[in-house]
Amino acid sequence: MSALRSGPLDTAAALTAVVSTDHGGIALFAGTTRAEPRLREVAAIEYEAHEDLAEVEIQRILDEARDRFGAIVVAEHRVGSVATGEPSVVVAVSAPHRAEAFAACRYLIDEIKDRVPIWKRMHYTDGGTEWIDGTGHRTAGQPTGRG
Amino acid sequence: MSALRSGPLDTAAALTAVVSTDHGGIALFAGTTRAEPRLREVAAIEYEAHEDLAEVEIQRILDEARDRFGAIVVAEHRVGSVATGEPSVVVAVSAPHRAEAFAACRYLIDEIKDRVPIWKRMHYTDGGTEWIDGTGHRTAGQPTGRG
Amino acid sequence: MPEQITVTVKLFASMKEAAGTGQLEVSLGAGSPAGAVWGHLPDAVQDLGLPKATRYAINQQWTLPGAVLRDGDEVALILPVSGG
Amino acid sequence: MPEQITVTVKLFASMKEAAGTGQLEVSLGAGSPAGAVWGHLPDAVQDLGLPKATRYAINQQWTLPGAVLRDGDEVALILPVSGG
Repeated sequence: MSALRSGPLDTAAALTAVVSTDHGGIALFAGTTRAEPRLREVAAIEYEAHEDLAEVEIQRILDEARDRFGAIVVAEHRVGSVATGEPSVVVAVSAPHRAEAFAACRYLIDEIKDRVPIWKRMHYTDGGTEWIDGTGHRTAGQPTGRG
Repeated sequence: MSALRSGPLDTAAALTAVVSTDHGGIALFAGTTRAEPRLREVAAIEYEAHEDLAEVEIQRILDEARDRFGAIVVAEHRVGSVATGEPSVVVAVSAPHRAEAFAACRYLIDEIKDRVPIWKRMHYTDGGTEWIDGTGHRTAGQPTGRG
Repeated sequence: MPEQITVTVKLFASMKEAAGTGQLEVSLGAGSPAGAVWGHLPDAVQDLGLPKATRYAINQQWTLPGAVLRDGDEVALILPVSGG
Repeated sequence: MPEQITVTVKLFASMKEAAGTGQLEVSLGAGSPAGAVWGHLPDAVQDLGLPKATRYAINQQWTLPGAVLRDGDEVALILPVSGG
Protein backbone atom coordinates (compact mmCIF):
# COMPACT_ATOMS: atom_id res chain seq x y z
CA MET A 1 0.00 0.00 0.00
CA SER A 2 1.33 3.41 -0.92
CA ALA A 3 2.58 5.57 1.96
CA LEU A 4 2.43 8.82 -0.06
CA ARG A 5 -0.80 10.80 -0.16
CA SER A 6 -1.72 13.82 -2.23
CA GLY A 7 -4.84 14.51 -0.12
CA PRO A 8 -5.41 15.01 3.63
CA LEU A 9 -4.04 12.37 6.00
CA ASP A 10 -6.61 10.46 8.06
CA THR A 11 -5.07 10.27 11.54
CA ALA A 12 -8.15 8.55 13.00
CA ALA A 13 -7.87 5.80 10.38
CA ALA A 14 -4.20 5.35 11.29
CA LEU A 15 -5.21 4.65 14.90
CA THR A 16 -7.88 2.19 13.84
CA ALA A 17 -5.44 0.39 11.55
CA VAL A 18 -3.13 -0.63 14.40
CA VAL A 19 -5.67 -1.80 17.01
CA SER A 20 -5.00 -5.31 18.25
CA THR A 21 -6.28 -7.32 21.22
CA ASP A 22 -2.70 -8.64 21.60
CA HIS A 23 -1.36 -5.16 22.25
CA GLY A 24 -1.68 -2.92 25.30
CA GLY A 25 -0.54 0.39 23.84
CA ILE A 26 -1.14 2.54 20.78
CA ALA A 27 1.11 5.51 20.01
CA LEU A 28 0.72 8.05 17.24
CA PHE A 29 2.78 11.00 16.05
CA ALA A 30 1.68 13.56 13.49
CA GLY A 31 3.90 16.32 12.15
CA THR A 32 1.95 19.50 11.47
CA THR A 33 2.78 22.70 9.62
CA ARG A 34 3.53 25.62 11.92
CA ALA A 35 2.49 29.15 11.01
CA GLU A 36 5.56 30.83 12.66
CA PRO A 37 3.96 34.29 12.68
CA ARG A 38 6.84 35.76 14.71
CA LEU A 39 9.53 34.60 12.28
CA ARG A 40 8.36 34.59 8.66
CA GLU A 41 4.74 33.62 8.49
CA VAL A 42 4.11 30.38 6.65
CA ALA A 43 1.11 30.03 4.34
CA ALA A 44 1.70 26.43 3.32
CA ILE A 45 4.42 23.84 2.87
CA GLU A 46 4.87 22.00 -0.40
CA TYR A 47 6.34 18.49 -0.24
CA GLU A 48 8.14 16.88 -3.15
CA ALA A 49 9.32 13.27 -3.10
CA HIS A 50 11.47 10.92 -5.10
CA GLU A 51 8.30 8.88 -5.07
CA ASP A 52 9.61 5.42 -5.99
CA LEU A 53 12.54 5.58 -3.60
CA ALA A 54 10.43 7.19 -0.86
CA GLU A 55 7.92 4.34 -1.01
CA VAL A 56 10.70 1.76 -0.80
CA GLU A 57 12.40 3.55 2.08
CA ILE A 58 9.21 4.00 4.11
CA GLN A 59 8.37 0.31 3.69
CA ARG A 60 11.89 -0.57 4.83
CA ILE A 61 11.51 1.60 7.95
CA LEU A 62 8.12 0.02 8.70
CA ASP A 63 9.68 -3.45 8.41
CA GLU A 64 12.50 -2.46 10.75
CA ALA A 65 10.09 -1.14 13.40
CA ARG A 66 7.90 -4.24 13.10
CA ASP A 67 10.92 -6.51 13.62
CA ARG A 68 12.59 -4.54 16.41
CA PHE A 69 9.59 -3.71 18.55
CA GLY A 70 7.04 -6.43 17.73
CA ALA A 71 4.76 -3.61 16.65
CA ILE A 72 1.93 -3.21 14.18
CA VAL A 73 2.88 -0.08 12.23
CA VAL A 74 1.54 2.38 9.67
CA ALA A 75 2.99 5.53 8.13
CA GLU A 76 1.72 8.06 5.62
CA HIS A 77 3.34 11.21 4.23
CA ARG A 78 1.80 14.01 2.22
CA VAL A 79 3.11 15.19 -1.11
CA GLY A 80 2.00 18.50 -2.58
CA SER A 81 0.76 21.52 -0.67
CA VAL A 82 -0.14 21.28 3.04
CA ALA A 83 -1.84 24.19 4.82
CA THR A 84 -0.76 25.31 8.30
CA GLY A 85 -2.23 23.18 11.08
CA GLU A 86 -2.65 20.17 8.82
CA PRO A 87 -0.56 17.03 9.26
CA SER A 88 2.19 16.39 6.71
CA VAL A 89 3.14 12.99 8.16
CA VAL A 90 1.48 10.51 10.49
CA VAL A 91 2.89 7.36 12.03
CA ALA A 92 0.98 5.02 14.34
CA VAL A 93 1.91 1.81 16.10
CA SER A 94 0.54 -0.70 18.55
CA ALA A 95 2.81 -2.85 20.69
CA PRO A 96 2.48 -5.23 23.63
CA HIS A 97 3.42 -2.54 26.17
CA ARG A 98 3.76 1.20 26.55
CA ALA A 99 7.57 1.36 26.30
CA GLU A 100 7.75 -0.49 22.99
CA ALA A 101 4.85 1.55 21.61
CA PHE A 102 6.66 4.83 22.33
CA ALA A 103 9.99 3.47 21.08
CA ALA A 104 8.50 2.16 17.83
CA CYS A 105 6.60 5.40 17.20
CA ARG A 106 9.71 7.49 17.80
CA TYR A 107 11.80 5.19 15.61
CA LEU A 108 9.37 5.56 12.70
CA ILE A 109 9.22 9.34 12.72
CA ASP A 110 12.95 9.82 13.35
CA GLU A 111 13.95 7.47 10.54
CA ILE A 112 11.38 8.88 8.12
CA LYS A 113 12.68 12.40 8.72
CA ASP A 114 16.30 11.26 8.35
CA ARG A 115 16.13 8.88 5.43
CA VAL A 116 13.12 9.31 3.18
CA PRO A 117 13.75 11.39 0.03
CA ILE A 118 11.12 14.08 0.58
CA TRP A 119 11.83 17.80 0.52
CA LYS A 120 9.81 20.73 1.67
CA ARG A 121 9.45 24.13 0.15
CA MET A 122 8.18 26.88 2.41
CA HIS A 123 5.56 29.20 0.95
CA TYR A 124 5.46 32.38 3.02
CA THR A 125 2.54 34.73 3.36
CA ASP A 126 4.81 37.49 1.95
CA GLY A 127 4.90 35.58 -1.36
CA GLY A 128 8.46 34.26 -1.05
CA THR A 129 9.43 30.59 -1.21
CA GLU A 130 12.37 28.60 0.11
CA TRP A 131 13.50 25.04 -0.54
CA ILE A 132 14.75 23.22 2.54
CA ASP A 133 17.23 20.96 0.80
CA GLY A 134 20.70 22.15 1.79
CA THR A 135 21.14 24.55 -1.13
CA GLY A 136 19.62 27.61 0.56
CA HIS A 137 17.75 28.34 -2.67
CA ARG A 138 14.93 30.82 -2.19
CA THR A 139 12.82 33.26 -4.13
CA ALA A 140 12.25 36.70 -2.71
CA GLY A 141 8.97 37.84 -1.19
CA GLN A 142 8.24 41.27 0.16
CA PRO A 143 10.97 42.46 2.55
CA THR A 144 10.50 41.05 6.02
CA GLY A 145 13.65 42.14 7.84
CA ARG A 146 14.85 38.54 8.00
CA GLY A 147 16.85 38.54 4.76
CA MET B 1 -14.06 19.28 32.01
CA SER B 2 -14.29 15.81 33.47
CA ALA B 3 -11.51 13.41 32.52
CA LEU B 4 -13.45 10.28 33.52
CA ARG B 5 -15.75 8.62 31.00
CA SER B 6 -18.22 5.81 31.44
CA GLY B 7 -18.60 5.34 27.68
CA PRO B 8 -16.12 4.73 24.84
CA LEU B 9 -13.16 7.10 24.51
CA ASP B 10 -12.99 9.15 21.31
CA THR B 11 -9.32 9.03 20.31
CA ALA B 12 -9.95 10.98 17.09
CA ALA B 13 -11.54 13.82 19.08
CA ALA B 14 -8.48 13.86 21.38
CA LEU B 15 -6.27 14.48 18.35
CA THR B 16 -8.52 17.25 17.06
CA ALA B 17 -8.58 18.91 20.47
CA VAL B 18 -4.82 19.57 20.51
CA VAL B 19 -4.30 20.84 16.94
CA SER B 20 -2.56 24.22 16.84
CA THR B 21 -0.88 26.19 14.07
CA ASP B 22 1.80 27.14 16.65
CA HIS B 23 2.79 23.52 17.12
CA GLY B 24 4.75 21.19 14.86
CA GLY B 25 4.00 17.86 16.50
CA ILE B 26 1.04 15.92 17.88
CA ALA B 27 1.56 12.78 19.96
CA LEU B 28 -1.07 10.43 21.31
CA PHE B 29 -0.98 7.36 23.50
CA ALA B 30 -3.90 5.03 24.15
CA GLY B 31 -3.80 2.11 26.56
CA THR B 32 -5.87 -0.82 25.34
CA THR B 33 -7.10 -3.99 27.00
CA ARG B 34 -5.13 -7.07 26.01
CA ALA B 35 -6.82 -10.44 25.60
CA GLU B 36 -3.80 -12.47 26.86
CA PRO B 37 -5.11 -15.76 25.42
CA ARG B 38 -1.90 -17.63 26.31
CA LEU B 39 -1.97 -16.62 30.00
CA ARG B 40 -5.52 -16.32 31.35
CA GLU B 41 -7.83 -14.99 28.71
CA VAL B 42 -9.32 -11.63 29.54
CA ALA B 43 -12.95 -10.89 28.69
CA ALA B 44 -13.02 -7.30 29.97
CA ILE B 45 -11.41 -4.98 32.48
CA GLU B 46 -13.49 -3.06 34.99
CA TYR B 47 -12.09 0.28 36.19
CA GLU B 48 -13.07 1.84 39.51
CA ALA B 49 -11.93 5.31 40.55
CA HIS B 50 -11.91 7.53 43.59
CA GLU B 51 -13.66 9.87 41.22
CA ASP B 52 -13.23 13.22 42.97
CA LEU B 53 -9.56 12.67 43.72
CA ALA B 54 -8.92 11.16 40.27
CA GLU B 55 -10.33 14.24 38.57
CA VAL B 56 -8.17 16.52 40.71
CA GLU B 57 -5.05 14.45 40.13
CA ILE B 58 -5.53 14.23 36.35
CA GLN B 59 -6.02 17.99 36.15
CA ARG B 60 -2.84 18.47 38.19
CA ILE B 61 -0.88 16.21 35.82
CA LEU B 62 -2.27 18.08 32.79
CA ASP B 63 -1.18 21.39 34.34
CA GLU B 64 2.31 20.02 35.00
CA ALA B 65 2.71 18.83 31.40
CA ARG B 66 1.42 22.13 30.03
CA ASP B 67 3.94 24.08 32.14
CA ARG B 68 6.95 21.83 31.60
CA PHE B 69 6.65 21.21 27.89
CA GLY B 70 4.69 24.18 26.55
CA ALA B 71 2.15 21.66 25.34
CA ILE B 72 -1.58 21.64 24.69
CA VAL B 73 -2.79 18.53 26.51
CA VAL B 74 -5.85 16.33 26.96
CA ALA B 75 -6.46 13.12 28.92
CA GLU B 76 -9.43 10.85 29.41
CA HIS B 77 -9.80 7.63 31.39
CA ARG B 78 -12.58 5.07 31.33
CA VAL B 79 -14.46 3.92 34.40
CA GLY B 80 -16.62 0.80 34.31
CA SER B 81 -16.20 -2.17 32.00
CA VAL B 82 -13.87 -2.00 28.99
CA ALA B 83 -13.83 -4.81 26.41
CA THR B 84 -10.58 -6.20 24.99
CA GLY B 85 -9.14 -4.07 22.18
CA GLU B 86 -10.87 -0.92 23.45
CA PRO B 87 -8.90 1.98 24.93
CA SER B 88 -9.11 2.47 28.70
CA VAL B 89 -7.07 5.68 28.67
CA VAL B 90 -6.05 8.21 26.03
CA VAL B 91 -3.67 11.14 26.29
CA ALA B 92 -2.85 13.55 23.46
CA VAL B 93 -0.60 16.57 23.20
CA SER B 94 0.69 19.07 20.73
CA ALA B 95 3.97 20.89 21.23
CA PRO B 96 6.26 23.16 19.22
CA HIS B 97 8.56 20.28 18.23
CA ARG B 98 8.73 16.50 18.09
CA ALA B 99 10.88 15.98 21.17
CA GLU B 100 8.60 17.97 23.49
CA ALA B 101 5.53 16.29 22.03
CA PHE B 102 6.91 12.81 22.82
CA ALA B 103 8.15 13.90 26.25
CA ALA B 104 4.84 15.50 27.22
CA CYS B 105 2.85 12.50 25.99
CA ARG B 106 5.06 10.09 27.93
CA TYR B 107 4.89 12.26 31.03
CA LEU B 108 1.09 12.28 30.98
CA ILE B 109 0.64 8.53 30.67
CA ASP B 110 3.42 7.66 33.13
CA GLU B 111 2.09 10.02 35.80
CA ILE B 112 -1.52 8.97 35.27
CA LYS B 113 -0.58 5.31 35.72
CA ASP B 114 1.50 6.11 38.81
CA ARG B 115 -0.64 8.62 40.64
CA VAL B 116 -4.30 8.60 39.70
CA PRO B 117 -6.55 6.60 42.08
CA ILE B 118 -8.04 4.16 39.58
CA TRP B 119 -7.98 0.38 39.98
CA LYS B 120 -8.66 -2.38 37.53
CA ARG B 121 -10.40 -5.66 38.07
CA MET B 122 -9.70 -8.36 35.53
CA HIS B 123 -12.71 -10.34 34.31
CA TYR B 124 -11.47 -13.58 32.78
CA THR B 125 -13.27 -15.65 30.20
CA ASP B 126 -13.22 -18.56 32.69
CA GLY B 127 -15.53 -16.52 34.95
CA GLY B 128 -12.91 -15.56 37.57
CA THR B 129 -12.08 -12.01 38.61
CA GLU B 130 -9.02 -10.39 40.12
CA TRP B 131 -8.48 -6.93 41.60
CA ILE B 132 -5.12 -5.38 40.69
CA ASP B 133 -4.70 -3.30 43.83
CA GLY B 134 -1.88 -4.87 45.81
CA THR B 135 -4.10 -7.18 47.88
CA GLY B 136 -4.03 -10.15 45.51
CA HIS B 137 -7.78 -10.54 46.06
CA ARG B 138 -9.44 -12.75 43.50
CA THR B 139 -12.48 -14.87 42.94
CA ALA B 140 -12.08 -18.32 41.44
CA GLY B 141 -13.07 -19.15 37.91
CA GLN B 142 -12.85 -22.55 36.28
CA PRO B 143 -9.45 -24.15 36.89
CA THR B 144 -6.83 -22.81 34.51
CA GLY B 145 -3.62 -24.33 35.84
CA ARG B 146 -2.38 -20.88 36.84
CA GLY B 147 -3.61 -20.91 40.45
CA MET C 1 -12.94 19.13 72.71
CA PRO C 2 -14.46 15.64 72.35
CA GLU C 3 -12.40 12.61 73.29
CA GLN C 4 -13.82 10.68 70.32
CA ILE C 5 -14.05 11.82 66.71
CA THR C 6 -15.97 10.32 63.81
CA VAL C 7 -14.50 10.14 60.33
CA THR C 8 -15.78 8.77 57.05
CA VAL C 9 -13.53 6.10 55.55
CA LYS C 10 -13.70 5.65 51.75
CA LEU C 11 -12.80 2.21 50.45
CA PHE C 12 -12.13 1.10 46.90
CA ALA C 13 -11.50 -1.97 44.79
CA SER C 14 -11.09 -5.20 46.80
CA MET C 15 -11.62 -3.40 50.12
CA LYS C 16 -14.90 -1.93 48.97
CA GLU C 17 -15.94 -5.36 47.80
CA ALA C 18 -14.92 -7.01 51.09
CA ALA C 19 -16.67 -4.35 53.16
CA GLY C 20 -19.79 -4.52 51.02
CA THR C 21 -19.74 -0.72 50.91
CA GLY C 22 -17.48 2.07 49.72
CA GLN C 23 -18.02 4.23 52.77
CA LEU C 24 -17.90 3.56 56.54
CA GLU C 25 -18.21 5.76 59.61
CA VAL C 26 -15.43 5.12 62.11
CA SER C 27 -15.12 6.51 65.64
CA LEU C 28 -11.68 6.82 67.13
CA GLY C 29 -9.76 8.83 69.68
CA ALA C 30 -9.15 12.54 69.11
CA GLY C 31 -5.63 13.07 67.81
CA SER C 32 -5.53 9.76 65.93
CA PRO C 33 -3.56 9.70 62.68
CA ALA C 34 -5.01 8.70 59.30
CA GLY C 35 -3.20 5.38 59.48
CA ALA C 36 -5.16 4.45 62.62
CA VAL C 37 -8.41 3.88 60.73
CA TRP C 38 -7.12 0.52 59.48
CA GLY C 39 -7.55 -1.06 62.89
CA HIS C 40 -11.20 -0.01 62.98
CA LEU C 41 -12.22 -1.58 59.68
CA PRO C 42 -14.33 -4.78 59.49
CA ASP C 43 -12.49 -8.09 59.79
CA ALA C 44 -13.41 -8.93 56.17
CA VAL C 45 -11.35 -5.91 55.08
CA GLN C 46 -8.48 -6.49 57.49
CA ASP C 47 -8.21 -10.09 56.26
CA LEU C 48 -7.08 -8.71 52.88
CA GLY C 49 -3.99 -7.19 54.51
CA LEU C 50 -2.84 -3.62 54.03
CA PRO C 51 -0.49 -3.35 51.04
CA LYS C 52 2.72 -1.51 51.94
CA ALA C 53 2.33 1.06 49.19
CA THR C 54 -1.15 2.15 50.34
CA ARG C 55 -1.51 5.94 50.47
CA TYR C 56 -3.96 8.19 52.26
CA ALA C 57 -6.04 11.17 51.24
CA ILE C 58 -7.94 13.36 53.69
CA ASN C 59 -10.76 15.39 52.18
CA GLN C 60 -9.41 14.61 48.69
CA GLN C 61 -5.90 15.85 49.42
CA TRP C 62 -2.96 13.49 49.52
CA THR C 63 -1.55 13.15 53.00
CA LEU C 64 0.79 10.98 55.10
CA PRO C 65 -0.42 8.17 57.37
CA GLY C 66 0.74 10.23 60.36
CA ALA C 67 -1.52 13.21 59.55
CA VAL C 68 -3.87 13.93 62.45
CA LEU C 69 -7.58 13.40 61.80
CA ARG C 70 -10.26 15.89 62.75
CA ASP C 71 -13.90 15.19 63.44
CA GLY C 72 -15.85 14.89 60.18
CA ASP C 73 -12.84 14.22 57.96
CA GLU C 74 -13.13 11.95 54.95
CA VAL C 75 -10.20 9.52 54.83
CA ALA C 76 -9.58 7.52 51.65
CA LEU C 77 -7.41 4.40 51.63
CA ILE C 78 -5.67 4.46 48.26
CA LEU C 79 -4.44 0.98 47.46
CA PRO C 80 -1.63 0.68 44.88
CA VAL C 81 -3.23 2.01 41.72
CA SER C 82 -3.56 0.15 38.42
CA GLY C 83 -5.36 2.45 36.03
CA GLY C 84 -4.29 3.18 32.48
CA MET D 1 31.99 -2.02 -24.80
CA PRO D 2 31.18 1.61 -25.60
CA GLU D 3 33.57 4.32 -24.49
CA GLN D 4 30.62 6.55 -23.63
CA ILE D 5 27.58 5.65 -21.55
CA THR D 6 24.29 7.48 -21.14
CA VAL D 7 22.53 7.70 -17.80
CA THR D 8 19.33 9.36 -16.66
CA VAL D 9 19.83 11.87 -13.85
CA LYS D 10 16.84 12.52 -11.56
CA LEU D 11 16.74 15.93 -9.89
CA PHE D 12 14.52 17.15 -7.06
CA ALA D 13 13.59 20.25 -5.12
CA SER D 14 15.72 23.32 -5.92
CA MET D 15 17.79 21.40 -8.52
CA LYS D 16 14.70 20.32 -10.39
CA GLU D 17 13.49 23.89 -10.32
CA ALA D 18 16.83 25.27 -11.53
CA ALA D 19 17.08 22.70 -14.32
CA GLY D 20 13.47 23.26 -15.36
CA THR D 21 13.05 19.49 -15.43
CA GLY D 22 13.27 16.56 -13.03
CA GLN D 23 15.07 14.31 -15.50
CA LEU D 24 18.11 14.75 -17.74
CA GLU D 25 20.08 12.47 -20.03
CA VAL D 26 23.82 12.71 -19.44
CA SER D 27 26.61 11.11 -21.47
CA LEU D 28 29.89 10.40 -19.77
CA GLY D 29 32.87 8.07 -20.01
CA ALA D 30 32.44 4.35 -19.34
CA GLY D 31 33.57 3.55 -15.80
CA SER D 32 32.52 6.94 -14.41
CA PRO D 33 31.25 6.97 -10.83
CA ALA D 34 27.82 8.27 -9.76
CA GLY D 35 29.44 11.39 -8.33
CA ALA D 36 30.72 12.35 -11.78
CA VAL D 37 27.28 13.32 -13.08
CA TRP D 38 27.46 16.58 -11.13
CA GLY D 39 30.01 18.05 -13.56
CA HIS D 40 27.64 17.35 -16.48
CA LEU D 41 24.62 19.18 -15.12
CA PRO D 42 23.47 22.57 -16.49
CA ASP D 43 25.19 25.66 -15.10
CA ALA D 44 21.91 26.78 -13.49
CA VAL D 45 22.05 23.64 -11.36
CA GLN D 46 25.76 23.81 -10.62
CA ASP D 47 25.33 27.41 -9.47
CA LEU D 48 23.30 26.09 -6.52
CA GLY D 49 26.35 24.22 -5.25
CA LEU D 50 26.34 20.55 -4.21
CA PRO D 51 25.47 20.23 -0.50
CA LYS D 52 27.99 18.05 1.32
CA ALA D 53 25.37 15.65 2.67
CA THR D 54 23.97 14.85 -0.81
CA ARG D 55 23.46 11.14 -1.34
CA TYR D 56 23.09 9.04 -4.46
CA ALA D 57 20.69 6.33 -5.56
CA ILE D 58 21.19 4.22 -8.66
CA ASN D 59 18.05 2.54 -9.99
CA GLN D 60 16.26 3.37 -6.70
CA GLN D 61 18.91 1.75 -4.52
CA TRP D 62 21.08 3.83 -2.21
CA THR D 63 24.69 3.85 -3.31
CA LEU D 64 27.98 5.66 -2.73
CA PRO D 65 29.25 8.46 -4.98
CA GLY D 66 32.09 6.14 -6.06
CA ALA D 67 29.74 3.45 -7.42
CA VAL D 68 30.45 2.80 -11.10
CA LEU D 69 27.67 3.72 -13.53
CA ARG D 70 26.48 1.45 -16.28
CA ASP D 71 24.81 2.46 -19.53
CA GLY D 72 21.09 3.12 -18.94
CA ASP D 73 21.32 3.61 -15.18
CA GLU D 74 19.06 6.06 -13.41
CA VAL D 75 21.05 8.19 -10.97
CA ALA D 76 19.18 10.28 -8.39
CA LEU D 77 20.83 13.19 -6.56
CA ILE D 78 19.30 13.11 -3.09
CA LEU D 79 19.79 16.50 -1.47
CA PRO D 80 19.59 16.66 2.33
CA VAL D 81 16.00 15.63 3.04
CA SER D 82 13.43 17.69 4.93
CA GLY D 83 10.23 15.66 4.95
CA GLY D 84 8.08 15.03 7.98
